[in-house]
Amino acid sequence: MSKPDPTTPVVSLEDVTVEFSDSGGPLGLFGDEEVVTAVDDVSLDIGEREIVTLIGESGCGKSTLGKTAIGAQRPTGGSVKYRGQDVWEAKDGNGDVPFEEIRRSLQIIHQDPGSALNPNQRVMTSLMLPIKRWNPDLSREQREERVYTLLERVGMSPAEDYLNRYPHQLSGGEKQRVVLVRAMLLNPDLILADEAISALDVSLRVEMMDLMLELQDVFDTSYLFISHDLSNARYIAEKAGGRIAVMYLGQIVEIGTVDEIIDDPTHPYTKALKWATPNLFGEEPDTEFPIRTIDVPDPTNLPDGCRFHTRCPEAREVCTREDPPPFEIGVEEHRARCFRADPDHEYWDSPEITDDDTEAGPGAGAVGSEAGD
Amino acid sequence: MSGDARRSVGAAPDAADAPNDRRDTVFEVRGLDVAFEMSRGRSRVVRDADIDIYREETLGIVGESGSGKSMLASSLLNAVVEPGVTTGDVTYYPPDGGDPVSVLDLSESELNRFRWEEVAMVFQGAMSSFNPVTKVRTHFRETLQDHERNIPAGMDRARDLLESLYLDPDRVLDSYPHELSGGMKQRALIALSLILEPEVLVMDEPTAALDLLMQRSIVSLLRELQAEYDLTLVFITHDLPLLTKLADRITVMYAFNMIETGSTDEILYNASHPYTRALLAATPDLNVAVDEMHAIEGSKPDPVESIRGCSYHPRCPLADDDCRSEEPSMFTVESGHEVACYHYEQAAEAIPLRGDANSGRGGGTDE
Amino acid sequence: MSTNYATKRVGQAVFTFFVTVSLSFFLYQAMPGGPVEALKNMILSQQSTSAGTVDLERINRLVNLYTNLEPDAPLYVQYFQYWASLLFEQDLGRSIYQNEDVTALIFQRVPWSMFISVYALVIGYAGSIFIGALMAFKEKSRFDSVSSVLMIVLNSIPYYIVGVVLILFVAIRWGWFPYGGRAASSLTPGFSPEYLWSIAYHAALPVFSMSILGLGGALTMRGNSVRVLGEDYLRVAELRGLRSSRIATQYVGRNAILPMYTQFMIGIAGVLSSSVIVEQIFSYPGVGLLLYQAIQVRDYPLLMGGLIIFTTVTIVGILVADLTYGFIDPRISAGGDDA
Amino acid sequence: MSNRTTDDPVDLEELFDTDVDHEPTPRRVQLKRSFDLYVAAPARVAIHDWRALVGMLIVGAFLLVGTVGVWLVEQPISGDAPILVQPFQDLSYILGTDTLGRPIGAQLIHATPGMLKMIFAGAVVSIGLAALVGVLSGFMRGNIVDTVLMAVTDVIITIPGLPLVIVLIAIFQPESPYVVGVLLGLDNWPGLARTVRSQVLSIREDSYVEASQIMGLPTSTILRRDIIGQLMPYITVNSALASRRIIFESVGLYFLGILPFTSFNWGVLMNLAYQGGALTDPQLLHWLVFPMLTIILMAFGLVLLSQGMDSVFNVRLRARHATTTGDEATGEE
Repeated sequence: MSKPDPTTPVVSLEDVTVEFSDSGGPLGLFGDEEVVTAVDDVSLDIGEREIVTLIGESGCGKSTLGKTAIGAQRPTGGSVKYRGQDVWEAKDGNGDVPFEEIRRSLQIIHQDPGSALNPNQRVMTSLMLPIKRWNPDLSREQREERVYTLLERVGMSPAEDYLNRYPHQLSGGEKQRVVLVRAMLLNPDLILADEAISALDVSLRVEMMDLMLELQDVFDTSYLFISHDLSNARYIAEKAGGRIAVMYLGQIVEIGTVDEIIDDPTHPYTKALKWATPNLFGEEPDTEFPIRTIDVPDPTNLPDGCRFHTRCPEAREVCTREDPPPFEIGVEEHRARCFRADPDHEYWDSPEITDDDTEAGPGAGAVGSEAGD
Repeated sequence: MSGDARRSVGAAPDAADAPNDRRDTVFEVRGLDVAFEMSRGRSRVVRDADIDIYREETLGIVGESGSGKSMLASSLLNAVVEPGVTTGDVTYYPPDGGDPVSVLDLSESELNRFRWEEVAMVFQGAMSSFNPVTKVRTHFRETLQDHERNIPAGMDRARDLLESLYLDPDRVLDSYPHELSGGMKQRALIALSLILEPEVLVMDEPTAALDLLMQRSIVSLLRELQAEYDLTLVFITHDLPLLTKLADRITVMYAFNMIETGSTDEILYNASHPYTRALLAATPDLNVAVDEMHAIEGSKPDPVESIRGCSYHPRCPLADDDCRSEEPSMFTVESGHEVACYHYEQAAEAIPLRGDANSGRGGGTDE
Repeated sequence: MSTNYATKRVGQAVFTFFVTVSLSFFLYQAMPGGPVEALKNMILSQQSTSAGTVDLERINRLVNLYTNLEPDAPLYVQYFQYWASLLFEQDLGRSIYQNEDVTALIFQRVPWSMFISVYALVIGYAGSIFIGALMAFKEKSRFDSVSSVLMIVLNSIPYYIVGVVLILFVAIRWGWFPYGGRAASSLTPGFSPEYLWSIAYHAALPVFSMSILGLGGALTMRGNSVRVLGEDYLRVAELRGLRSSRIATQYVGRNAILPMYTQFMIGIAGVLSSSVIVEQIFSYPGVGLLLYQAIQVRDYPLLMGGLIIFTTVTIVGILVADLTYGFIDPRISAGGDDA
Repeated sequence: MSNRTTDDPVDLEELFDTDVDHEPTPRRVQLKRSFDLYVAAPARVAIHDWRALVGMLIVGAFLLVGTVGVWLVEQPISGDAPILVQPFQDLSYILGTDTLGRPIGAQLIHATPGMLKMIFAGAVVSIGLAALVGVLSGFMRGNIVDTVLMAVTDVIITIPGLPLVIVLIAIFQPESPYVVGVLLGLDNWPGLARTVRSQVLSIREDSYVEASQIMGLPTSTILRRDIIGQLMPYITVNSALASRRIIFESVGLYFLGILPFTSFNWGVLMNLAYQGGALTDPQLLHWLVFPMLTIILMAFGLVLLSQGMDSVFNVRLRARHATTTGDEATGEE
């Protein structure tokens, strides 16, 4: 899915695969080793000052993909490059760019602000440690100054009051702002925001996203913004002119600009997500389920062919056999892993499947009949 | 039972002689207060709440975390956790004109019968609502047993319920809770909550931990169940968009007060409290242009320090001296739409919303 | 519970046994001057009747008889033979002083030690579960705080001091219970009610003093129960209008006791250990007393045999407890990583 | 403040220079704050918790006796005093004397340093090993190091401690209190190590540890600040409990005469009294009773201390008792 980009991307993932194996211990005589493929053959470029939002259901591998992108998770296949330098080669000591620099450049904001700060440390300590690590030449006063400046910048004023508190003395929104500041203090090139706003009240989410965008202007950071909520993803992506990538069971099934994904989704899964996103305004009379089964397949035993065929209302016989590659749609960067994106594909001649054909888990009853049209 | 002369309680007109336009009430809540004694002082987490819940409707209660909405829900079952103290009147009207029940005056054994038989509750920690060491089947059986119901008939009902929630009854019943996914557990819990055929189902953030598709599916299934079993639903959440897909009426809570109540359409298109309007504006929505969404100014009030006057005034653009000195009572915007704000008539002007322009996404919004 | 889990546990037990036996072998080697030198003097003094001739052949033969070690052979052969006699002949060597097979000596005594240990543990744990649960139900009450202090005090008294105090008052001053021996010597051993009663009567004081070891669990039980009382499923159970007896047993009880099961397993080792001291104080003829006597006369073969048997008993106990745990807690097969 | 439209990167240094409105915290304030956080607040918490207070007083008293007391009270020699003086009869021998005319009180005092050394060595060994093994294997979860360490731990957990220690004692005949302490400490660590490991595993689940790693903080800092820092309450609480265990076991072994007699020792005192027939002869009873009470008192102090430590390490309590951590406006949801 790589695209011609005027500049080298900050981070580029090529055919990245991440597998987790759960061995039965040293005496696992029965060898029932379970391999979970969290990320399967994903390619993605994140450009300078770009925002890519990654959406999908929990367990679809979006968090693993994110951590792989910032070099916190070693892929079992494929490569992760930071400005052209393979991250893991650098880590192993054979890179042109020192791993140190890569480490500093790729940062993270976690989902749960409650556990993102060391509970036994004052906010001050948590913020000072990373600057001390990366700017050892700064005096204590200079370091403090940076912390104060940035904290006031995110609206935590007077900074003095907040810095001397312990995390449990801050509200969720305040904690998350401290975490944002902590990441920004390293002046990173890419921040992985892993469900960074999901734990906040709905009314605080817009505020937090605005703050992230504001700091992006100052620090020229790119974001990989992970969310399970399409409307949040759309808000931040649209404000920054970014892209949305939709993940399902380890694969990016559709990627494109906000307009392409929100207004003109191609993949049935994206359509289902859009259906599932409730809106305040604008009526959606459609009460039919755009999926055939509610429950996600067992990730240790993924379906053959297209991953989504067990739930897809459009699935045909060919989908149970073949895994669709990413098809280009139009001239933009819009891609979808669905045969329906190819008007000449044999899909269109393939027989439709009935529900008896699919071996689905519990709750496999047909929900709604044909929701596609 | 002590609910003999409960009908004429509080400010409500005598329900027995209610005029025709008045709907059949299940719950009548008057002057409800929930308070906790804390080391830093007394904390009132529900303040003087009045509300009627009508039979077979879906009432949505929306508010931020810590706004008191869960406490309000728990008090419907007199189930506020210790050391919380619930005062006021909660009256339950059984179907077919049975004697009204004053829920807060029930004895322990009466309460044990009332709960789950009349009113069931599915609450926030649904993921851990099952005893981890017993099978799901046991949960159904013991509930039937302790309420002296016919077990085979009850288990048949359990199967029906599970099936209508798109679960494989045999597999789910024979599973231990940890063997089910979050969405399956949540649905199994909903089935469990309906096993004794309650009149009212109170749901406190039942979908918060679930994925979008599962959330939406459950909401759709709930609507079906409600129609099939003539349920009254009380649905509590901070997720306003989701609520609008389910609720007939919505009550908005802010800082332990009920500040606005009205039909879903009224709340969406004629919101009259500045907070409700700000909340609507702060909620990301696929059909609204991004530059029309704004964060709410200011921050949540401290739970212990009580604010003089209207609790929203420190954040409110319309606040004046009245708001600062005295708490507003409920004003009627329209029949069935009430709001606790002195300036409800100016709110729409001061905080514009493009809610009524439901013509899809606004154009030209990119950057 | 998966077969995998069971296999793993059994494998672990076998491995532990292997390590213990190897350990005892190497402890022999670690004795000052090695087993030969160390035992020589002892054997010489024992066999003083035939003294005068320091016949190395004979000494070596005796060392081999007592310890299963062949002093002249290379170390690996010794090791191998040590194992061989243990596995194929159940031979743990021979007691120097009592001049009997260690295996026979120990196996006469093991049931008695097991008897008092297991009883003590069960009583201690039953008591602490009961008290702990009660404290949790009455959390922050007067009963709770008084019992907490009482538990701290009890935790500060070593079991052998409890034993001494019991002997002093209950046995000597008041004469309510006998002490010394495992049954009245006037009775003939057998399954007669009198004899069984006498056994229980004699075991009472040792069991009671050892059960103090299990009482430490009361505070743990209290903590567990308090935690369970705060769990969502408990709240839902109350909302479901379940009977309080069911909630107390099936919900609070079961979930609070489960984590104590692991403690119980490790408790087996602790209580068995303590039998060395308790049996001596009460002159209760179990393995502990045997070991005590062995140590007084430096009867190394008996000591090593005791160590091996003690460990084996513990291994089996823990293994059984471990495997049954899977039946009690359905979650165990899902991954009992941090027990 | 915001200049949203600029396309060229804002110079960071400039940002940090332009917005200066903060004066560096003076050294004095910093010192005061450190003192408040690390000394004053814990002390205040301890004073408010009777268990911590009493525990510290008792343990402190023993430390004092073991160091200063030995200087003040002369080492007892046989024939110093009349034989078998009963307690509370004579002010010079307030706890009475034994059959050789040695004052019991002085013997107890002179036994204290040995006990303290033993406790110290034992606690250091058992807690040290437990922390080392637990942290290492938890931190290296899934690694071969973890597998090996846990296998070793599982093996040692199963070997009954006392019989093993007895065999070791029989072979090595240790006399130094340090060696005795180490031997006794050896059978105590595996259980602790397992718990430490599972605690480390749960701490590692917290995202701040991952954040520290991603921020490139050195492993030593992460171990010290994020992991050991969280384990401290657990380690301290268990040090006290391990100490209690060392006392119980060592005194028990001296009492039975399994450990070789050394000079003065509580267990030896009990042994002599017991062998002398203290159980049947009321004249000797005090000889047995006072060492027993001493042991119980010390253990009581340690148990109290361990329970009180729990609240001293509770960050919420500490923050509440600190004066410099800002106001009480908590963000607890």
